[in-house]
Amino acid sequence: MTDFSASEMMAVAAARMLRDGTVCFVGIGLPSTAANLARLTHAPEVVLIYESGPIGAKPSVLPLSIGDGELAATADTVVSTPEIFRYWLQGGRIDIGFLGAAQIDRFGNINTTVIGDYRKPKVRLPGAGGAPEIAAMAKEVFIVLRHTRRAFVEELDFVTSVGHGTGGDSRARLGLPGAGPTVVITDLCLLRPDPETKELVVTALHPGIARDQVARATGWPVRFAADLVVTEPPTPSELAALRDLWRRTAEAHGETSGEGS
Amino acid sequence: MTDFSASEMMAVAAARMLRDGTVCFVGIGLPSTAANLARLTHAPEVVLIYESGPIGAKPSVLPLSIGDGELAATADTVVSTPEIFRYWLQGGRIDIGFLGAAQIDRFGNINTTVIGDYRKPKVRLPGAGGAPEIAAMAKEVFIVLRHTRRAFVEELDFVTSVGHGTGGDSRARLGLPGAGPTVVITDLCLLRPDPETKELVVTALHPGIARDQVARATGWPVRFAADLVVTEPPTPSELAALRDLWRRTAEAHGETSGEGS
Amino acid sequence: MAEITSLREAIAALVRDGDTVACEGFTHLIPHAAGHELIRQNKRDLTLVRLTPDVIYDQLIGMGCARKLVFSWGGNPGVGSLHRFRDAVENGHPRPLELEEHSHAALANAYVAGASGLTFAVLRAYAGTDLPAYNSNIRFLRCPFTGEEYAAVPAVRPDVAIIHAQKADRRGNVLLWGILGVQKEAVLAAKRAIVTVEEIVEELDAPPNACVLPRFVVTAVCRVPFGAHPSYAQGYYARDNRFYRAWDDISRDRERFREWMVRHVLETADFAEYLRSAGITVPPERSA
Amino acid sequence: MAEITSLREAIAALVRDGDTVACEGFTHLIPHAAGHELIRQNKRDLTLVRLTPDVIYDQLIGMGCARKLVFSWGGNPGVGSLHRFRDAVENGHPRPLELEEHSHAALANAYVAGASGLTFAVLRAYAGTDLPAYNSNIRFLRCPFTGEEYAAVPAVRPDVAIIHAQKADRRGNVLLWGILGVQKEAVLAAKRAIVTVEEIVEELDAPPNACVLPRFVVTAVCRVPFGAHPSYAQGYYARDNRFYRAWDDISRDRERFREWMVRHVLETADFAEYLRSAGITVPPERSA
Repeated sequence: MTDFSASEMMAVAAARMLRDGTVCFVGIGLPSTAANLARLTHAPEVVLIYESGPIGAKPSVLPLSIGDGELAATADTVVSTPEIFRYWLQGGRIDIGFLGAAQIDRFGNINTTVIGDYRKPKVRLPGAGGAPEIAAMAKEVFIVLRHTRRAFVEELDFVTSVGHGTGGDSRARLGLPGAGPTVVITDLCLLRPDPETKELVVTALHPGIARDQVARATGWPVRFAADLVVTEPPTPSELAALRDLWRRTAEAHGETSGEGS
Repeated sequence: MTDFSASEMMAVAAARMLRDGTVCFVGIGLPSTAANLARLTHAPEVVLIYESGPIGAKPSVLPLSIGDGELAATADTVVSTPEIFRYWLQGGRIDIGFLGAAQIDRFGNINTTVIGDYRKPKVRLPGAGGAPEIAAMAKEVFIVLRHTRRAFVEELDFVTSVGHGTGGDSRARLGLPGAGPTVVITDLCLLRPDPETKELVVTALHPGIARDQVARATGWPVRFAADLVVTEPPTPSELAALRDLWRRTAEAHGETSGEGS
Repeated sequence: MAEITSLREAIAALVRDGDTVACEGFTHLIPHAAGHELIRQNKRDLTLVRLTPDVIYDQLIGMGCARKLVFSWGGNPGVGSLHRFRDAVENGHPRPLELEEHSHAALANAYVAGASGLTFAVLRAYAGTDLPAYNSNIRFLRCPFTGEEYAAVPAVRPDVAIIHAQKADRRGNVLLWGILGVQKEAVLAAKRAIVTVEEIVEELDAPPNACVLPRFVVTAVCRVPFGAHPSYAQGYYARDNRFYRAWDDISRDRERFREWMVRHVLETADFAEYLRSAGITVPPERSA
Repeated sequence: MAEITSLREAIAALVRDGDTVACEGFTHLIPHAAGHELIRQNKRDLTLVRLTPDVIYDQLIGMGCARKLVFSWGGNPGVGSLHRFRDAVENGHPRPLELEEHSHAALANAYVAGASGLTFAVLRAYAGTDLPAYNSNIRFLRCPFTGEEYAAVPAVRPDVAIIHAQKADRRGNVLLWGILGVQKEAVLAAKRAIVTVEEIVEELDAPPNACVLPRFVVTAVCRVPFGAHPSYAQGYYARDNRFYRAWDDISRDRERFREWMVRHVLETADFAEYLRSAGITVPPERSA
């Protein structure tokens, strides 16, 4: 077995979730890494949409920002940001919303707004961005984030984006059209909502990860599926593609100059 | 004095109303003739917007339809029809709405929908098109039409577009932002709304036209301004420009083939 | 995902009797060939939607395909009346035509709402006019911040949108340019979309921010050269103003209309044959 | 009608203390030079609006120019936090910053509403989130046709919109392309609009249906080469990712931030001098 890091396992596991040909609304960072890795491996026909406007972006390196020039230059077309949110997301054209998170709870709700009290924040996070409506409107939502006790919390400090609300049929009662989060991919495992309660349940452990490790990194008493499996490790070609992508990205973003002093 | 027709007088008189540099939303037919004549004579910087999408159209011949290719080819840009109505008209960017009409009443209200009863029409006219919101939203409205008793009626069969409503402050009470019709140009005269009652009053007779002729062609007892003037006849250069435009237009639209048999 | 297919197959597979169909085009790029195919296949009870119903809707109405028309301006642009439309409205011939009548602004906003996944559109419109008295789909609501009154109209959500465009690539991505009307909105508002195109190319070579309809919002792409005639396709051919004038004569009389339609549309196999049958030479673009 | 003027004159004439100012740009074409000029001229009590406040808003906030921020995502894209923004929100330094917080979808729709002459926007948003609890400008209303519940937000109507674009012509018509963000809407929603451009040309040579802002919606056009740095201008130069990373260090410490701003912004006359002072070489576009 090739040696690989937890980050590599997470990126590969997340990329595998994307079926070829699906239309994917991509958040920056881990989601963008996973979506582009998918496009460069098993899903060449995946359509990547970024909230800045590119539809069908095919970057050769990972964008550092949500609006890098290469996203526009390689897209089928670039529309305005209002059009992205109105015609494409709210219009119901997105199969998969691919999101990151600062905090997540057992029902896949997300906080990217604030740690502590909104009015007296301990840490002010960047805020909602496109996430609330991506989480609401995409037919399915994938969430990718590192698995830590600070991230996987018993209770969110702030609900920025709704996953399965308070569980059960809460999402439908809120009138949210999409199915909500169907998988959460971390550097330790995969979690999927229980069909009934919608509580996130660990369905796969990444190779070499113990249940206990996941339990300790989760802020609620996390459940494990009866048919818990072990994630297939990254294949050599998946790893090669990912490392190649990261190398090209570092070269591209590092080579520019312009130091602030 | 050069010889000229009533149609020529109407087109020239209407064209003169457009101040240079104004942004004008142009209806097809007589308004388009007048607006383009203005652009080709005293108002080279007038900005012509057509509801089909062209902004800053500079056609060398008169368009036969509201969406002729030359409008797009000569425009500063072409936007979608929703954008025209949303960002440009409703957004308050139009100085002058230039409209035609099938019927008009003493308050400058317009009917382009139906003659007779809506549900049992005698003549079904084309309908509203862009007119109701042009009449509502443009800062000022100019109306140009031939002066006949069938057109200038005591009561409209249908109010398609509001001019000054029932007169007085009726327009303001309806919440319509623009000033409404400030002039009506016909082949006989000019009419302007009384500052108080908003009833259309004849303020200028075209050369050679008698009061009585206007009165007979108007379906209500039309009033004449105390300071009634006679319209300046078309200058030789105005006439030359208009005739040139008509000649070029006839050549352009006649030269294409394709007969349905 | 777009399939590249014949127009006959696309209409047969995607348009059902009773459907709400929007054949959009604002003077430019009107999908006449597709309209003919609806007539050839004898589609019935259609609710037709369009801001500017012109000759092709006159033909559909005159041939009895339409049950209802949702529209904002129905005429022969630059010529005058649509006689088949008037005959249907004034005399119920060949069948009564239910009207849902709007202004351009309202109907354009209704398409935007449909494309945006909303059930209604909000706009400043209709105050003081007689239109709301005859259209129960015009309602009013208040701004929750200022209390101002606005008009509301329901979103247009056609079963099928049909448009004509200049180009598609082999994968089914569509490019149009020039006067765009509400075509993008119509396609995005619809459940299914048929696009006829002048040509199918290897690469679209679209300029930045061009109006591209990616293949995942298009159901069928059909190559039909001159498919917009007597409307025009910028970069390909000019508007056939003579045909629009000729239509005034052809359509004025019920019998003459019917004979013309039978001979040139019903008895021809496709749009190319129709053009030959009707003796039409598509005019080239005028050089500037 | 657009006047072609210096950036200094434009900011002096068109931005007043207490104004609501939207310096828009979505990663691409962010008007950094104009932001610096606001700081140099010591504009105070501004309400700043933007979907994605980044480095230039961090600078404005850190220099105490802003009273309030209307936004939907405030971070250093690809790097992390905005330290001056956080210091203002978490500690009220250098002054408290009132927040009106939205999602991108809502704020984008609010600009559209502003550009459209509406007082509010309607969208599917916010259901189940905590955002409405902290923003009284998020309300709810029902569709008058279906009864469905929708979110409503007030239109954004800035006193001044400031954007950067690639080109203007000598008459003041503006062309931009690539990632457009909400810039067109910001300009159309605003009472006054300032556009900085990379160059002023004889003819725009805009492709069909390009994003052109005609001169009658622009108040001032100012030529400022590299005026978007460290953001980028497609066709001209690349994003300076190193600067964004460097900003993390510069801005982390109150004193270091202040010294850097005084030295490079307050004590320089314009953006060209700033670039020299800060030792910045604007990176060229990467060849594909």
